[in-house]
Amino acid sequence: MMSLVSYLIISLILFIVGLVVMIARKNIIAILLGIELILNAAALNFVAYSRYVTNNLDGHVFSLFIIVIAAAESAIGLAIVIRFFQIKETIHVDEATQLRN
Amino acid sequence: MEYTVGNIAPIFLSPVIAFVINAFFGRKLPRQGDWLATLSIFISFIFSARIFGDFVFGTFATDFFIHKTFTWFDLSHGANIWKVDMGIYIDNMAAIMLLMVSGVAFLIHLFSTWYMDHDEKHGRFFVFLPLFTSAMLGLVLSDNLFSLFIFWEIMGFCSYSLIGIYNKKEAAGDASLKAFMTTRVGDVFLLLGMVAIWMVIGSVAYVDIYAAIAEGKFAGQTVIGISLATFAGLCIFLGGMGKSAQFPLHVWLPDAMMGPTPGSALIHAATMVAAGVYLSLRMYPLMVLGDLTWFIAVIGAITAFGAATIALVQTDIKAVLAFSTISQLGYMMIGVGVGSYNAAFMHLITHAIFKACLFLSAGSVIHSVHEQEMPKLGGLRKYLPYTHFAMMCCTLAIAGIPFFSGFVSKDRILGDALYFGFIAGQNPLLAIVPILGFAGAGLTAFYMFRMMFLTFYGENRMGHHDSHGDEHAHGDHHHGHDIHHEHLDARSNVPLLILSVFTLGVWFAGSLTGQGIVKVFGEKTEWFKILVEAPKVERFVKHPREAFGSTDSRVKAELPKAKYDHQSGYAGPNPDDHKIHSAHVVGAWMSIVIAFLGVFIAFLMYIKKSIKPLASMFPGYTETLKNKYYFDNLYVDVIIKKGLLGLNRFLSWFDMGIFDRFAVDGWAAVNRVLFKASKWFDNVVVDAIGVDGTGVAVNLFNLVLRIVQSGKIQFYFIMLIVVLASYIWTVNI
Amino acid sequence: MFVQLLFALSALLTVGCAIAVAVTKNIMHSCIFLLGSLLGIAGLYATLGADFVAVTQIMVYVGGVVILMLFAVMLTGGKDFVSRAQNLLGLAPAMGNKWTYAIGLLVGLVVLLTNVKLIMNISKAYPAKVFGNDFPSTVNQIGHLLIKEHVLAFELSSVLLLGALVGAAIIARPRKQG
Amino acid sequence: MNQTLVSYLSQYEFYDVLLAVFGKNEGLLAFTIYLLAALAIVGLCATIGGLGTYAERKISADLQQRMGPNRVGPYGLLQFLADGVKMMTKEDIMPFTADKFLFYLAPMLALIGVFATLAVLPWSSGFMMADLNVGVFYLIAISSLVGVSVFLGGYASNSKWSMLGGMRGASQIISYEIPVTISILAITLLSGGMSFGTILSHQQGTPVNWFIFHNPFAFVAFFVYAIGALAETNRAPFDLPEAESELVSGYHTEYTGMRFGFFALAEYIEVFVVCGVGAALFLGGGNLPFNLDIDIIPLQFAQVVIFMTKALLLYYVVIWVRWTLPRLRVDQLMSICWKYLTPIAIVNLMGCAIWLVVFNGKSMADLIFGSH
Repeated sequence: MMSLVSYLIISLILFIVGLVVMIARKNIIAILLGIELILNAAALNFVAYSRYVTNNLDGHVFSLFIIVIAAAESAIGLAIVIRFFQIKETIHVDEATQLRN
Repeated sequence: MEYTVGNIAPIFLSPVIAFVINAFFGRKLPRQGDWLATLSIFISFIFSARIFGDFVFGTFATDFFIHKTFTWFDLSHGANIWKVDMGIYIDNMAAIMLLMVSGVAFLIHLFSTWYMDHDEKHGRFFVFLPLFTSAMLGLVLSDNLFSLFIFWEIMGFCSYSLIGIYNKKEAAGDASLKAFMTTRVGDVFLLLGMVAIWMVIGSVAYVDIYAAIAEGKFAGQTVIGISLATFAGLCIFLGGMGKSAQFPLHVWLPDAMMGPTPGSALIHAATMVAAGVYLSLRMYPLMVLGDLTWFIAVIGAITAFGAATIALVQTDIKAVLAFSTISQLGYMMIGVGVGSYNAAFMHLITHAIFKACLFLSAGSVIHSVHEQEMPKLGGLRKYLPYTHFAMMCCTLAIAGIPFFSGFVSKDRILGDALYFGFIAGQNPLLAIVPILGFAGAGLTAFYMFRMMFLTFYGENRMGHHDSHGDEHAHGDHHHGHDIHHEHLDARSNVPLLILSVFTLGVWFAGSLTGQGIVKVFGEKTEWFKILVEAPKVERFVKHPREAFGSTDSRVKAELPKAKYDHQSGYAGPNPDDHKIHSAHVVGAWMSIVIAFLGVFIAFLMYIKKSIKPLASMFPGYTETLKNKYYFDNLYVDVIIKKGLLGLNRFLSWFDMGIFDRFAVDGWAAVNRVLFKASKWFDNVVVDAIGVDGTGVAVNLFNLVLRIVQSGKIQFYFIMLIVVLASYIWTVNI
Repeated sequence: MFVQLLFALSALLTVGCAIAVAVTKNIMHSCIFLLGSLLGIAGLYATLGADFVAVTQIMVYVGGVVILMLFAVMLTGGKDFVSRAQNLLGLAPAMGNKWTYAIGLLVGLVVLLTNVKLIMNISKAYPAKVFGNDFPSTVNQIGHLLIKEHVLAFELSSVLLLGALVGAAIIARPRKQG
Repeated sequence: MNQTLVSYLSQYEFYDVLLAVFGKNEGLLAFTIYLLAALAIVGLCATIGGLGTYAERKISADLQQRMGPNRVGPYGLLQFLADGVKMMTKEDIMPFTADKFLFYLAPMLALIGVFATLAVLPWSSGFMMADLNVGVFYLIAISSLVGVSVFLGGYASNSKWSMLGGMRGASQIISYEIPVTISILAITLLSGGMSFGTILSHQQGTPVNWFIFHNPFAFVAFFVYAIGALAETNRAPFDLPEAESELVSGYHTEYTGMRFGFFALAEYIEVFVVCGVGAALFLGGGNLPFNLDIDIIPLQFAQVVIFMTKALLLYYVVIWVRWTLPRLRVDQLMSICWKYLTPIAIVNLMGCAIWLVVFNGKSMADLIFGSH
């Protein structure tokens, strides 16, 4: 049951779900949720390959960096969301059109 | 005999720490931190004294040195060595220099705590003074030109700050700027010289330079047609000229007395001006290789004589001292030039001591009577007995009276100069060096005693200027009867007395007069002559380097001892030795005669008043001297106003007259024709076809792009994914 | 047995919660399901012997990111916004409608097909490996890797975190009116 | 080093007997042992939590010169059972506008977070459910679930009091996690590992070997940890999230019956857990003050007793502090965390590192009494 492919399939499902969330949702926070899912799918792949293929811990280190970057990204992203909400009173992504035209 | 970072670094670091503390917290400390600065210099003095003791009192050989390095940064890549080392280099010369600098600086600090008391710039003064001292100590400790240059520039900055410390006076600000800019001229050349050396040997450490000279790496290298050794040596010497106020670049030093007198003492006596001579001594092998010694000797002679003549007519007590400093620095340069390495360095040390004492004494006089114009002083002997004693000792020393240190060192220089000029078979024109040297010595004796007589002897003239006395801030202090009698005080005149003790010649020479004629304490007191000698460059080839942190692994018992043998007699294998000895004997008698002659004339003129001052006989020349040979005017009126402004005017004329009229206007005419053509082209081709056509094209293209460039982030995701997927499907991994 | 059990449960939690994230209409519930999914991923890490990564995952996401998102949801009201702007498919509510889901699923299908192609190759290239139940400690080795081989990335990530901290504080700071 | 409870027990003979009973099925036996141990520990902790409420009431009464509960059982000891029965039989009220899913979930999360920490709590050198390599780190990480639960409890109730309490609670918990974590990091530095087994094995012997006495920085770190832990468990004087006088009861205002009981139980157990962790990290945990070089089951129980004693003493201090000190204001709370505790904790961490380098890893006791 446990093999590289099973982890890859879980990661693929996570990735697709994250993609669907990112594309289908118009709520900026929900898009960030999708991004988290996609990042975690990638990190899971790294760790799985690290165990089943490369036999060293570089994959672990990579996924640690992914976690760090995800944390930084969500902090900045949510700060932008809050600022955006203060200005536009909405967090609908289609409302972010100030630079259009 | 452990030499580690721990017992060398405090010499340099303790004044730096005092500087940092005073700079940031000085105002909160009691007495604005002056005790801290003084204490820090005392710590340096203690550590320097230890090194001095080891080096001088029979522990090490003549040619022993400590050289410890660490890598500052290493950018080497493969075969390209690009590495800069820093380190410490202490030989006998540096050890003596360290003791002199820290000792004199300590006494000056001590004196300053009295002199600057209740001064509004008290705290600021004691910020820069330790930094200045630390920079000089660091310069002496440096093992390469690069760190020497760093400390050199720190000193330049500190002298700038100290000269201009009374920043509300415009003259002080101007003087500080002048000092800064003038020395900068020399510094640029010094940097150039360093670059030239780096080009050849890839290092600027002294030992590497010596080794390169010994290995002949400079041979055949040329820069702009002249030998590279000459070029580098000349550039470095020009740097030294700027710092040591030699002939064309001497103009900053007289103005430097705008600062407080103890600061002047530190600048003029112990530290900054000595740096140039010290550098020339360090680079002596390079000067010899570059055949520059005659040039150095001539510059030194001109400076020594010229400055002495200017000093004849100065009325400000500090100005006399300032010009005498320039003159004495000239003697040191003569010493370097004529190959009397040891005497030049001895003169540096002796001069540092007696000139520091002279400046401090002048400071004592000024602080006591608030007057520095000599014609308004006089008869201060009975008010300021200790100051008078100290100043008299130093004046005797500088005048070259036997038994005093100035006689010993200056006479050796002059003796070598005599040999150099007349006997060595050089170009006969170089006889100018000893002639100017001896003439300058006579003038030195004269003007120094003139200063003494005007200041301390005769009747008191303090009462004669009541009419304009109120101009001074301390109006009630300068009446003659208000001068308080001087008392022995640890801070005000004990430093002077300590310094005046060391104006005796026996400390430096083995005999009373330094000629080996009357030997006092045996051969061992001729330490100076034995220990200090020009570096033997062959010794430095392939000399191993010691890591900075390592302790000295050599056992004391195995170190070669300095031999106090009979080197002082001029009876070596050199056939010229006999001639040198004769020259020295002749020189000694000549300088004694000349010195006494100078003193005697001064006595007749200013005490007996049997000879009228010569000024009235040569009014034109006196005027020239008063204006310092018009050097300031030369620089300002001729070089800057005529030269630079003239160039400026020429350029502006060229710009407005030639360039503007022909090039610009002509070009405009050409353009007018082109304009007609291009207007037609623009209207027909560009506008109709290009612009409107492009607009239409863009509009069409836009229809497509507008759909893609929707600004919707999700649409971009979709595009991204589709492109990636199609890539993966096509490449068929 | 434990590992298989843990794998099954974690996989179930991960996938189930992830799908719940996608289908829930309430953003708050989405956040909580995300939390579940991330915990599940931590469990998967544990089955892979990556104890340090697993705990870091819990630490950062549960202790930090999810709470941050909950805060953000609450500060923005958590309402179901509808855009006033016209777009290609008409008005879309913030949590999506059938059109947006249709497009998303379409793209997901593309990705699925693409990746299935890749995974087929991988399953041939790397046959299944069987590991025992012994999980050597990874903490020491990760520590060595972080400060030796990957030290530059490590330091850069510290700078990145500092930048993110300061940047987030500055961006979200309420400005003075006028 | 023993990795788990099962691997510890497997060195004894009765394990083989048990294995034979289970038909050589190691997995099933391990599962059974874990199940029993988990039930025992959860039961024990639930009892401790329940007794905690009793102790709190009794001690507060003592401090205020009252009698306290004294009706149910001897000295009122069974009061907590009576309270529990009362809670279970009360009506379970759900506010009409509440978010039902989250309202159900929040108390569960609180209990899950707290019980998950029990897996690594070092009762003794042998009786640890699992001596993870990342033990302390795991404990910090998993206990942050409580912060989520507090926030969700506040949000789901859809009430202003609850909302404020939840926000305060979440921000307080994630803020105070920082000084606590950094203090624990200092101990990790001293012991060279994050597992409780490693940490405890460095503190064997007399109290001078405890990490609190290892160096002055560790001494300060203990107090930083204690203050931060108080705040992380929302205990007075940091009980802003449930401040009775301001927010009625904070995030669990709208909770009744057993859901409220879950929150209360979680809080009391968490207090016990942080006290136990403090005892294990700084005060030597269950280490006996002598080294017998033998490992038998009764000694393990002695260790459990010692560990419990230390933890319960700290527990007493926590209650004592609650009934002695007044509550802080919100701004004071945040400024204590960010302006005082965090810098102090960072300085402690660096100080410990410098100490290790300078004194070559020796503790103050080693320096005074000579290294052994």
